[in-house]
Formats: sequence, C-alpha cells, structure tokens
Amino acid sequence: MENLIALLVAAPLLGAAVLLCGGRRLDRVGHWIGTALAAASFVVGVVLFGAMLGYDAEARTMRQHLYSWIPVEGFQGDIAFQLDQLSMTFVLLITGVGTLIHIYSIGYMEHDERRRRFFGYLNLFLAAMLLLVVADNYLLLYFGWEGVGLASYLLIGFWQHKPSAATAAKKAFIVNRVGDMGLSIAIMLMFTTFGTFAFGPVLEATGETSEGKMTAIGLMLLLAACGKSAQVPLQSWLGDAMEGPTPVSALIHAATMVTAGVYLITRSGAIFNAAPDAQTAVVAVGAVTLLFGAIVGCAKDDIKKALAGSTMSQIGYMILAAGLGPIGYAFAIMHLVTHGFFKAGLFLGAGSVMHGMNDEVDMRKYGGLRKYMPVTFVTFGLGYLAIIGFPGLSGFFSKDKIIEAAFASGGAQGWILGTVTLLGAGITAYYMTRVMILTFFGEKRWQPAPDPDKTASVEPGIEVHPGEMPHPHESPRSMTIPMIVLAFGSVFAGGFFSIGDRFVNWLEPVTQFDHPHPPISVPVITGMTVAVLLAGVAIAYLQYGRKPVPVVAPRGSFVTRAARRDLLQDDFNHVVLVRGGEHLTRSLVYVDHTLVDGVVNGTAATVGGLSGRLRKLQNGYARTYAVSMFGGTAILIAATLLMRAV
Amino acid sequence: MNPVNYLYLAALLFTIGAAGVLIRRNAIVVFMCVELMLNACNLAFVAFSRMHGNLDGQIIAFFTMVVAAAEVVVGLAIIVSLFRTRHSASVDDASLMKL
Amino acid sequence: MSASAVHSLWTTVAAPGADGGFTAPHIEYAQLSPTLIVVGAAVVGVLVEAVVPRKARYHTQLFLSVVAVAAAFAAVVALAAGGYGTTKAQIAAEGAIAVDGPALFLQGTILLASLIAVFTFAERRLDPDAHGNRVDSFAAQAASVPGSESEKAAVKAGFTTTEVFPLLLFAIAGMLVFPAANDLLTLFVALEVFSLPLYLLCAVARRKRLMSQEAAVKYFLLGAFSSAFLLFGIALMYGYAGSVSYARIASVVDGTVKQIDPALADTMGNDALLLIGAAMILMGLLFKVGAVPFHMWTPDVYQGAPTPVTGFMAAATKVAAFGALLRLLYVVLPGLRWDWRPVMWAIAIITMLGGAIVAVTQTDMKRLLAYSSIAHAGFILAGVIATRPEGISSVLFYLLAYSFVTIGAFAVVTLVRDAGGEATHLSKWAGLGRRSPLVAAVFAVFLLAFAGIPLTSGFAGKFAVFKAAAEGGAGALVVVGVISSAIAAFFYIRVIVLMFFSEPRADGPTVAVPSPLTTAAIGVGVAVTLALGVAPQYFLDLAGQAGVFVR
Amino acid sequence: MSFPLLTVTAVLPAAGAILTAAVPAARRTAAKWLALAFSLATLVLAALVVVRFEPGGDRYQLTESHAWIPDFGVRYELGVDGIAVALIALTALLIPFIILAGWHDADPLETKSSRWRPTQGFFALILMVEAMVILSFEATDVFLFYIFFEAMLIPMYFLIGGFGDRAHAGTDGAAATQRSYAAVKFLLYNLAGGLIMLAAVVGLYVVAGSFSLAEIAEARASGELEMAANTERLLFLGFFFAFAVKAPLWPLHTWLPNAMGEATAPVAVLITAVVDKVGTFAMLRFCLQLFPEASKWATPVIIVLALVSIVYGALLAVGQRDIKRLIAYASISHFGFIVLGIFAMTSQGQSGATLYMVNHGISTAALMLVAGFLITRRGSRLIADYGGVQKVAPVLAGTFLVGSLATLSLPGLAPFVSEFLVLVGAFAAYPVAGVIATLGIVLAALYTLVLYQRTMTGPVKAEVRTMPDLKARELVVVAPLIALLLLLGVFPKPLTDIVNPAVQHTMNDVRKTDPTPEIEAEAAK
Repeated sequence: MENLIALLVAAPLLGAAVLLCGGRRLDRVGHWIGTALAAASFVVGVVLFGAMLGYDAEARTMRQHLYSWIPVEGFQGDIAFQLDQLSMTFVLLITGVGTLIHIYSIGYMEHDERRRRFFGYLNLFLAAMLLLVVADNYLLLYFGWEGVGLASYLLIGFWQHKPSAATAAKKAFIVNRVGDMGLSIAIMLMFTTFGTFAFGPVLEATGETSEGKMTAIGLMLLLAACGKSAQVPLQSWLGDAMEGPTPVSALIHAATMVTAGVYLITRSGAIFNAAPDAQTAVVAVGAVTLLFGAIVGCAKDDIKKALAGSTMSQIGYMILAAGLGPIGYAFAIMHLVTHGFFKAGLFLGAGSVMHGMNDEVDMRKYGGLRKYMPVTFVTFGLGYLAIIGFPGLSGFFSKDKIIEAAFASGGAQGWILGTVTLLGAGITAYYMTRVMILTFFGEKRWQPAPDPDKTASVEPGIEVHPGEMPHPHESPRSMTIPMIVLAFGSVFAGGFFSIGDRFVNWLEPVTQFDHPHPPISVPVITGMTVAVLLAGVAIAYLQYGRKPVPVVAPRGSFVTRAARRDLLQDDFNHVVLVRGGEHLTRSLVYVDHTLVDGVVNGTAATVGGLSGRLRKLQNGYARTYAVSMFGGTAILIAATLLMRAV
Repeated sequence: MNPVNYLYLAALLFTIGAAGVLIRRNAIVVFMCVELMLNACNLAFVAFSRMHGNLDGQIIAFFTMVVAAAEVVVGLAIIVSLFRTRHSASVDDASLMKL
Repeated sequence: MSASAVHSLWTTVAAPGADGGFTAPHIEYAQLSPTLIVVGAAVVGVLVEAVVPRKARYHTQLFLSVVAVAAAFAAVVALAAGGYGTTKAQIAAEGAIAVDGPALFLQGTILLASLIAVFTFAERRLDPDAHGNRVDSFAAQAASVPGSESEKAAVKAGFTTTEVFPLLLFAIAGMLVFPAANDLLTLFVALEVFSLPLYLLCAVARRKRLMSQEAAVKYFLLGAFSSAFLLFGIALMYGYAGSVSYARIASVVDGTVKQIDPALADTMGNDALLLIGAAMILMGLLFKVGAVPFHMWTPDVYQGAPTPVTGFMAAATKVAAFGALLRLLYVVLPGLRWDWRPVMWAIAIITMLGGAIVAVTQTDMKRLLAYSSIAHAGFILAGVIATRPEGISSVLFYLLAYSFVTIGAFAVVTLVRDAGGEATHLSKWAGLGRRSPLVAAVFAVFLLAFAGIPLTSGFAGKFAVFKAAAEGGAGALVVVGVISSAIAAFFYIRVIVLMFFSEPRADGPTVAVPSPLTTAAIGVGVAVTLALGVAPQYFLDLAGQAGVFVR
Repeated sequence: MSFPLLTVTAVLPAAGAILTAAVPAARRTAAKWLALAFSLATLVLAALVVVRFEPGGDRYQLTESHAWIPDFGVRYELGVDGIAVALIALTALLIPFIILAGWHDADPLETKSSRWRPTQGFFALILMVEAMVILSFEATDVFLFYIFFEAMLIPMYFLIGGFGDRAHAGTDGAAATQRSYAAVKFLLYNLAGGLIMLAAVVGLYVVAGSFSLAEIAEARASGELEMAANTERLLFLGFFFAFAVKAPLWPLHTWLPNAMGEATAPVAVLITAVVDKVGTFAMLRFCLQLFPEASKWATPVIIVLALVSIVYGALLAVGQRDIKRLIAYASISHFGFIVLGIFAMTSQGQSGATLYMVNHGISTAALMLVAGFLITRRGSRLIADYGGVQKVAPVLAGTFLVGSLATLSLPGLAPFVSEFLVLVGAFAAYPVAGVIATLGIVLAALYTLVLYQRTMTGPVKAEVRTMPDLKARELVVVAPLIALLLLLGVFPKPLTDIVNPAVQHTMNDVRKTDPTPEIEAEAAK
C-alpha cells in the first residue's frame, strides 16, 4: 500500500511530461489526458485514505523510500515519502479541487490554442504540490516548494504576450525566491544543528538544542511561509498573480499553493513549540496580513483582485492560528480546507462571470447579473455566505474556532488577537457583501466591450468584437458542475468536520491538540462574531445596495486610494528595491568598466607611456649612444669600487 | 722615474680620447679619438710590462697596433663610402634610424 | 725603477739568444681544427675573389663556405665525441685557447647558426631579376654610390658582392675563437676578428643603402669605442696580475698564486686595478651582448643591416659574446663573485625590463626583434648570474634555442616584401595570416617561442635559466624575468593579432617564394624550435655535460 | 605495460585537429564531419575511462609514467582521480555539441583566397583545445600540467579572435577590433597569470626538487619535506593567482565578459564550460594538495573574494544589455560558488564544487548555445532587440527557459544539487558566508527571468516575427543537454559516487574534518 504514494506524484508528473513534450499532435486530446491523470491521482489518494482509515489512529503514518537523492559524505538527501493524516488532508484537497478545476478548465480554455500546454502546467503543479506535502524531509519539500513556484510562474505568465502577465509571473517567482532563501537557510541550520533534515529526526530532537537555534530556524521557516503564502511583507505578488487564467487563480492562488506556508508551519510545529519568540512572530505576521488583506479587499474594483485580497486575509487567519501552537494547528488546517472549497468556488464563479461579460473584471461594470447566470449566482452566493462565516456554513465553523483560539492564547496577546480576528471577520463580511452586490444586484452598468488591442487582457472563451455590448449567459456544463460541487463543499464541509471534532481528532496524532480555554465563554464569542459580520453586511448594503454605484470609481479617501494600491506596499518596493537595485547595478556596471577593468587597461597604458618616453632616448645620434656607454661604464666602475668600499 | 706616472698619462690620454668620441661630430675625428684611446692602452701595457718585468705587455702592444691598423682600414672604408653618398662625414647627419 | 729590475729585464730578453734555442710553440692542430678550417676557407675565399671569374664566384664561394662550415662542425662533433668536451678538456696553443665543453658546445652552436646564415646570405630569389641576373640582398658593388652611374653599370653587368662569404667566414672564425679564448689577448684579437667583418657586412645592403651605411658607421664607431674600453680593461688587468692568461689571473685574484715577485706583490695589493679592469672588460663584452645600458647600437644596426646579416649577428654574436662572458666570469673572476654579482643583477634587471618595455611601442619589425633580443639578453644574464654548473648549462641551452629562433625569424622577415624591398613596417604585416597562412603561422611559432610559450624551445630555455637563477638564490630575478616576459608577451601577441585578426591592406606586401636555401633555413628553425620545446632532454644533457670550464 | 588509455584519449582529438586542418579548402563539410567523428570517438574513450575507473580504488588510477625531461625533474605522468574523471567526461561530452552547434559559424563569408581555410581551422582549434584540456586534467606532474595549462591559451586565443558572431561577422571593422581586443585581453590576462605561476613552479622545484604530485604530497605528509610558512604561502599565491584568473575570480574576471561576448556562442561555451574549469580544478588538485597550510591560511580572503564574485557577478548580470555578456557575468557568479565550495573545505562543499563544475558546464552550454541560435537568427546580441520570441518559436523559447531555470538552479535540474551542497558546505564552515551566498539564488532568479521575460515574452517584435523555430541539428544539440540536466538533477548518484572518494582524499590532504552537528557535539560532551 505504501508504494502507492509515489504514484500520487507520478501520475500528474507523467501527464506534464507527455503534454509538454508531446507536441501539437496531442492538441486535441491533451486536456483529457491531463484531467484523467489528475483524477487518477485523486483516486489513488482516496484509496490511500481508505487504507489509512484502516489503521488505528497512532499508526497511520505511511512511508516509502525510493532512493538516495544526494548521497555525499555526512549529507543524506533522500527521495522518500511520508504520508500521515496532515499530508493526507492536503493530498485529498489538492487532488480533489485540482481535478475539479481541470474539468472546469476544459470549458474555460476551450478556445485557447495552447490549451494542451495549459493542462501540462496544471499537471506539473499538481505533481510538485503533492511532492511538497508527501515529502519526508525538508530538502525534498524544498524541491516541491520550488516546483510549485515554477508552476505558478508558468501559469501566471500563461498569456506571455501580455507584458503585464509576464511581469507578474516574474515578480511572483522572485518574491517567492526571497522566501525560499529562508527555507534553504533553515535547512542549512537544521543540517548544522541536527546533522540531518528529515522530518522525523529533526522534529524529535528539537528539545536537545538551544532555543536560540530553534528561534532562528523558526523565523527562517516563517520567511519561507510568508513568501509562498503571500503574507506581509512578501504579499505583494499575489494581487498581480491574478493576471493568470482564472482557474489558476482558483487552484493555485486560492485553494492550494498559497496555503503551503500554513502546511510548512504546521508540519514544523515541534520547532515552533520549542521557540515561543518565533511563534509570536508568526502570530504577528498572521494578524497583520489578516487586516491588510481585508482592507485591500475592500478597495479593489477588480473582482479577482478583491478575492485575492480576501485570500490573503483568510490565510492570515490560518497563519495566525498555526502560530498559536497546539491549540491552533488543527483549526488552521480545517480553515484551510474549508477555505479551499469556498474560495475556489468563488474564483470559479468570478471566472464564469467574466466569461459572460467579455472578460470584464471591473465590478463597477457588472450589476444585476443574478437573473442572467443563475447557477453562478447561487454557487457564488453560497461561497459568499461561507466565507463571511454565516452560521451553519463551513466558514463559520472553521473561522469561529480560530477566533476562539485567538482569545484563548492568553493574556494581552489573547485579547489583541481576539479583537483583530473579530475585526477581520467584520471587514470580510463587508467587502464580500460589496462584491456580491456590485456583481449580482443593482442595475446593469455594462459597458461595450473594449478594444482588445488597447486593453492588456483578452481572456479566451468567446471572441470579442469591439464595441459590442456583453450579453451575459450561463457558462457551459463543464464549468458549472465543478462550481456546484465546490458549493456543496462550502456549505457542508465545516459542519461535517466539526461534528464530534472529527477533524481535530483526525489530525491530533500529528499536530497534537490542546483544547482552547478562552477567557470569555464560547457562545459569547460566537455571538460577537455573528454580530460583527452582520454589521459588516449592513454597512456594505447601505453603501452599495441603496444608492446607485458610479461606473468610474470615486477618488475616495486617502485610505481608499492607498488600499487600491495595496496600501502603497508596491510603491515602496518599487522605490526602494527596484529603483535602488537599478541604481546599484548601473553604478556597478560603471565601476566594473572603469575601475576594475580600468586598473588593467591602466597598467597597459602606463607601460605604453613609459615605453614611449624611454624610446625617446634612442635619438639616432651615435654620440648619445656613446655617452650612455661611457656613463654605464662609469657607473659600473663606481659600483664595483663602492661595493668594495662598503 | 716612477712608471706609475706613465699610467696616469695613459689614463689621461684615454679620457681625452673618450671625451673626443663623445663630443666631436666628424666621423674621422671621432675615429681618431678612438685610435688615441687604443694608444693610451698601448702606453699602459708597456708601462705595466716594465713594472712587472715581463714582455707580455710589450708584445700585446704590437698586437694592438696591428688591430688598430685593421680597424683603420675597415673604418675608413665605411666612413668614406658614407661620405660619398651623403657628402658629409658628420655622425649626427647619419641619424635616419632612431626611436 | 731599480737598476736590478732593468737588468733583469735586459737579461730576460737576452737569455734565449744566449743559449741560442728558439723552442717552437707546440700547437694542437687537431683540437683547433674547427677554427683552422674556417680561417683557411676564408683565406681561400679571398683568393677565389682574386682568381675565379665573376660568373663562377657565387657558386664557388657558396660551396666553399658551406663545405667549410659543415666540415668545421663535423670537426667539433668529432672533438666532442673524442671526449675533449669532458674528460680530455685541455688548454691548447700554449694556453691561448681552451678546448672544453662550453667551448665546443658554443662552437657547435655558432657553426650550425652560421650554416643557416650562409643559406640566407646566398638567397637570390627574393628580388626580381635585374637585367636577367639573379640578385641577393647585397649591393652589386658596395664601393659605388647608390643610384650612381657606376652602380647602374654594376647592376647591369650583374656584379654581386660575393666578398660577403669570405667576410662571413672570417667573422665565424673570430666567433669560434672568442668563447674559447683563454687569455685576454686572444680574447681581444678574436673580438676584433669577428667584429671588423661584421662592420663591413652591415654596410653592403642592396636596398636602403643609406640606412645600411649608417648602421655600419654607428656599429663601427661604437664597436671600436667599446673595444678600446675592453683593451684598457685588459691593460689594467694585466697590470694587476702581471699576465693576461686566465689561469694566472684567476690564481692571482683568489690569492692562490705560487711565486710572487715584488712587482706583482705591490700591484696585487691594488684592487682598484683589478676592479676597474674587470669592469671595463665586462663592459666590452656586455656591449657585444647588447645589455642595457650598452645596448643602444642594437636597434639601429639590426634595422639598417641587410636582414641576413642581422640574423647572423643577432644569433652568432650573442652566442660568442655570452660564451666569452661566461668564461671570464667563471674562470677568471670567480674570486670576485661578491663584487660582480650585484652589478650583474642590476644589469640583468634593467636589461630585461628595458628591452621589453621599449619594444612595446616599436613600429618596425626588425627594430622590434632587436629590442626583443635585448630582453632575451637580460634573461640569459639571469642564468649567467647563477654561479653554478646549472647556470652554465642553462645558458648554453638557451643560446642554442635562441639562435635558431632568431635566424628563422629574420629569414621570414626577408620574405615579406613590397616594391621598396623588405616591408618591415608593422602596419604592412596586417592581415598576413589571410594572404599566406603558412608563412604567418611559421612566424607566429617563432614569436611564441620568443614569448616563451610552452612546447616551444623558448619556454624550455626560459625555464632552464629561471630554474638555475632560482637555485642560485636569485629568486627576485626570476620574478622580474616573469614580469618582463609578460610585458614582452604583449608585443609578440600584438604582431600575431596584426597578422591574423586585422584585415589585409590593399597595398599590402607580397610574400616572395624563396629558393630552397631560405626554405631550408626557416624549416630548420621551426624544426629545432619545436624539437627543443617538446623533447629538450637530449640537448639539455649535452649542455649539462658541457657545463664545466677547463682552467 | 597496459594500454595507455589516458594518453590515447588526449592524443585522439589532437590527431583529429591535425587531420581536420589538413583537409583541403574546398572540402569544408568533410572537415566538419571529420572533426565531429573524432570528438565522438574521444567521447567513447572518455566513457571507457569512466568505466575503467573504480571509485573505491586507488586515488590515481589508469596511471602512466615515463621520463620526459629529467633535467627539469619532469615526468610524463598521467593519472585520474574521481574529480578528473568527471571533468574529462564533461569535456568529451560537450565538445561534440559545441562542434555541432558551431556547424556553420566558420563558413567563410565570401570566397577568400584558396589558401584561407577558416572552417578547417575553427574545428581543428576546437579539437586542439579539447586535447590540451583533457591532458591538463590528466597530468599528475605539476610541470606537465603547467605546460598544457599555458599551451591551451593559444588555440583558445585564435578561436576568440578569429571567429566572431555571424551577427557582426567579417567585414564589420568595429566588431573585428572589439574581437581582437577581447582575444588579446584573454591571452594577456591568462598569460600573466601563467607567468606568475611559472615563477611559483620554478620555486616549487627549488624547494621540493620534484614535480611529481604524488611524490611531493607524500614527502609533505611524511614530513621529510617541510616548507617554511612564508615560502609555502608565496608559492600558493603564485599558483592561486593563475587559477583565479582562469576561474575567473573577482577582481580578475574582466576578461571573461569580453571574451564570451565577442566569441561565437560555441566558443563561449568552450571558454566557460570547459577551459575555465581547469582553473577551479587546479585549485582543488594543486593548491590544496601541495600547499594545505597556505590554503588554510588564505581561506578567509578567498572566501570573501568568492562571495564578492557571487553577488557582484549576479548584480552585473542584472545590469547587462547584451545576452552573452549577461551569461558571462552569471558564470562569474557561479564560479564564485565553485571557489566557495572548494575553500569551505567541507565534504559537502567540495563535492558540491566538483558537481558544480560539471553541472555548470552543462547548464551554461544549454543556455549559451540556445542563446547562440537565437542570436544567429536575429543577428543581434542586444536584449532590447528581442521580444515575444516565445510566440513564434516556442521550442526555442522552451529550451531557453529550461536553460535559464538550470542557471537559477531550480530543484530537479542538476545545478540545484551542486549549489545546495556548496551552500550547506559553506554554511557548515562559515555560517555568515553561507547566508550571503544564498543571496545569489535570489539574484540568479532576477537576472535569468528578466532575460527570459525581455527576450521571449511580451508582444512579438517585428524583426522577430519571421524567426524560425529550432532546426533538427539544433535540437540534437540541445535535447541531450536538457535530458542530462534533468537526469543529474533527480539522480546525481552516479556522479557523486565517483567524486566522493576523491573529495575525501583532498580533505585528508588539508587535514580537515567536517564540523560535527551540534547535537552530536552536545552528546559527545
């Protein structure tokens, strides 16, 4: 049974290989191959899951050792897998949602001549992501970690002819690399500390060394997590990543890849438990991002960017939870899963809307779409209710638990975190309601289709004639079905997990679990949560539901404008890093040319000049030559005599 | 009379000859100065020969004269041919090649 | 001066007459055969000029010279084989000439170089025929004024200066004696014997006669000047030691002399004599070697002289002069080591650097090679300074390697011609590699050998010399040598760049197709260059066995 | 007397060179095929070497030893350890691709005089370089090594100066001068380095009285030959200088961008992927083995220089406008990693460094050759002249991307393995250095992806619109390289098995052991 684990990764990898090397002859069947292999991987996952349930809770970890990857004196990097409950959760999420989105893409990318390639990339992503979660050591995890980075790079930049897309892709990869630096340094630290970087030995030995070391490792891991999970200060790439095709945003930049950071931290729980300072840092990052994302989400008019902001903030929740230690890990993962459902659903919905609206992404140019695309409306609506944590739906259970845990983390920290999470819930409710209203309610604010040459983005799907008014329509079956499935998930998953703490118990062997004991009783917290979210909804309704919405966004307050620009974070990067970098490189190029090279050419020039001057002595007059001879002899004699004298 | 004085004379002649080589422009004169130097050498040889009381020095002097004669032959040949082409025997005029 | 001394002098003169016998000097003709052969041939050559009809002279002379040189070389080989280089090394001709390893090795080298030189002298295919007569690189009639009627007539009549061959032979003879000279008088005479013909040879170029004559005058005047110094040095040395024989002087210098008469006693006390004398003799030799600051004649003379002569001078003269220098320093003045080593250090350094640096900005091929030869003189001096057997053998090897490269290089220079004769200006060489890759490649090989790139003789020689110097505790010299080699490399490379990487000029020179003579010369040059580079061991052994002076 | 495999392996390409050069001017294509055939034959022999080599066996195997120049104490001694084997294999492997990639690079532009045979010369020179490189990997005699280390420069020099890009080929005077400047710079830099080394070689002989690596090392180990600290240091510096020029290490690097920029892509690959490796290889084999103490003494400085090279090279790569110069600076950065790995003096570092030499060779070859194909198509080296190539030539773009990813050492591709090993090794010995070096991986991502973005993506430039995709010949060149990158990326074991023992020997030479992990150290206490 263990040996199936490799198959998880192998199937989509095979798909990627076939599709990317296969050439044009596969164009017609490519998407089927891709989807089939994704599904196959899912099936394997389910089989393994079944098997896993078969064992008793403590002995569920399965291992598979393939071969020694980098065998060097004192350094053993193996290709070996470990599938425990935590990994299994991810495997199911990844393959499940992944398969759905494959199906969705069949319809969505129908008219793109490079569809085969697209599916190849998607499979590549699945393979890398699965490798990431089933790896049994940090080095292999790093392999998957960079692999998903590559996949996301390829998919964000899938429409490479769009400069914006290409730039976004590059940005994503490079920002991630900064995070990866953290991961690789963490691995080096582990190597020098423990002499290995396999999960088992490392996580068992955490106690045996100084807390400082642990803190260092923890912070490095956090840096990595920030990069991958778009947490402050490395969050800037996620918004731009929306340049990618919408399924990509759904799969990679909502449901799965961006949550890798949460996985990393949860997986390394033992390390963080041994390093309180690192935990504090984690929590702080989570809290800040949570608000940051939410605020950004409020200001965006681009539907995908708004959702991206929300993703950021939701992951903030997870990171925060993970930072709380054993009381939080389980909830972090649970929220991660539910979020996977509803956020994917929301994105697919958004994609469907754009599909119907000539790829218009500006919500201010939507409105009143509910009767034109009912399925999309319903599924999107359910996802909406889920994410704002409407009682009874998935988001409610998972998020509420996190808020409780936040309060329970004790002392001032507890109160602060509690309030922050509550506040976050409110804002979430606000901006999601805004999205909902702008898109599906109110009067039509549709605009004639833009001239494709002028606009950067022309998503495929329907050929767009400039100046033509959009005629919204429901999307094809291949697209709606996945949305429906995900909607189911968004509605019931949370409840299903929470009944009898199923989920927590399931993960408990891996992540441990302490029951949170918040200072105020749980019902009160729940009440507060509900109250806050209702408030958020109400405000949004008052702002956008009552009075007509201007098609062109009002200038808005400073905060709004700042928020539209991701709270000026990009501008900061641009000025400090990009500009600074450019100046640095330019000046270095200058230095290299004038100084370093100059020294060399300088010496050559000096010799030449010296030569030119000495040459003048050779003036062609025999008498001068005689003089030099005479003088030479004189010196010769004088020297010899002096030699003797001294 | 102390033979050392002959040495001083020799050195003097030699120096005069050398100075002449360095100063004079006319090839012939320069060449004569060289001859003067050779003769200074001869004088030195003879003087030393006397001091040491063996004949080597004197014999060498004869050799030197022969060599000097040979030099004259060759030298004059060259200088004359030079003069015939350039109509000047100045060593400074002959400075096509330099630097 | 005391009367007794006068009387003693008087009687010493009378004595032989008294017992009426004149003991004829005992001459080992066999051991001296190389020199004698060449001298004899030279004399015959003069007769040939007198009796053989003009038409036949060229071939007669050529044949005579080749045979003579070859025979002399054979004699040298025979002597070496007979062990005169090692076990039977001895002083011959009443102490005038030493027959030992270094002498034989250098004589062999000189003779080989001369053989090739004879070929280049005899080359008559490079210039177009004048009035149906083949012409070589020497004036039709050296005596006639260039451009004058008499010269035109001479050219029309198809005269050629076949006197160059006897002159060459005389020069060779002098050079053969020079490194073997075992007393200062022989040294001086030999010096003059090979210098005077060279002075003349410089003056007889067919093209660019003005420069040729100028070169001759400069060479002659400065040469005479220097030999005057040398002679005066000899005089002082004689004054110091009371003898001109190396052995005796040496023993006086290091104080191992047997019977000391009062006169010697008081001159011996006077080191000034010794030191000044030594310095002046050194100067005379360093002039021939072309060491800074006595080098200034070199570029002008090399440029002005007919190229075959230049090649011969550059190679053979250096060999002979260094041979003499070695013998002087190792046989006569070892006692003064601590005096002359520092001085020679300084000279070696400025010679290496000076030659290399000034060469960087040269624009004339022959001048360039002249300066490079100066730099090489510096390298060799570094070996000379290592006062140990390795020093001697390394220098011998270097001289062997260097002489062939030099003659070959100058031979190539004779091939590249335009309307005005040889096109020696660097700019003319642009793109030669495109026009005639073979010649360019050959020249490149020589340049790389000069630059001391591995697998060429230049590298082996340089390494041998540096190794000896380092073992002799002159590490600093090695470093300087390395630096100046780097500088030198720069201008050798420059020429290669010019030949291969720059586009040929429309009015560029053509490469004359030489007769087998020059071809052979160049071929041998390349062959030796590569052979000494790849498998130097045999010759190193030779040089090693030859590394001991007889005293 | 066994079959002299090593000699033959080196002599074969040399013979090929001579034959190729001898092919008459008209039979250009024949010359090409001849050269290719010989390079392939050499590859076979190299494979044989790999097979015959027993990783567990003696340090130097397949040894040959003959007297050559006793007077200089020089023997013709050949022998290979794991490192040499790996690099010989790399060399023999790359040359055929280089030849194939440069198939048309040396076709004469206009019919020159019949004696001018550029094509024959081009391929002959390449083979000659191969021969000398292989010999310098095989030589276990310092002097022998030095000879080929130096002689290698000459053919290399003609390759750089004689054959420019088709882009700016032939008559373009400015390009020609540029090119000969680059060639001269290359030669003088390396010659200067070599001459300094010559001084050190002489010095070594004076001190040790022998050139045989084995003898000297043994004498040093047994203590019958001890050098004064200062002597050893001076000698070390003499050797290291030459190798640092070759490597090239900051601040001696400036010849590389010129050379790689002006030379044709295949030649550029020859420089950076093959010839320069001799430098780093020699550091590992000669500097560490002959002068262990001095090496340790110099380590701090060298580590700093390596770090500077890493960061500086990367930053300059970011600032380049010329594709080939960009790759050149990238290489400088990578050589920084190699040197760092060597002088970290830990098993991981040195194994990493050795792997790095091989992997960097392959990855740069892949990237540079594809870049070359690109440049020959458009006739320009300027990044700004490209854009949207991906649209018109997807395969070309794809291979280029893989090459770029290899250059930024993405896991799954060979360079990652070596780079990570180097980082870990460096970190274990000098944590700060390790951390600074990791900056390199971010910058690498920056310059490669910027290059890819500017050339391959975005709207299609007009001049690019008609650009053909990779041809069969070009695919034959690139595909195997990429396959190799993937293979060595996920399964480097065959390589590490060969290399590890050699590295252990070196570690013994410098009398170093890997720092023990902290907790084990704790446990020990």
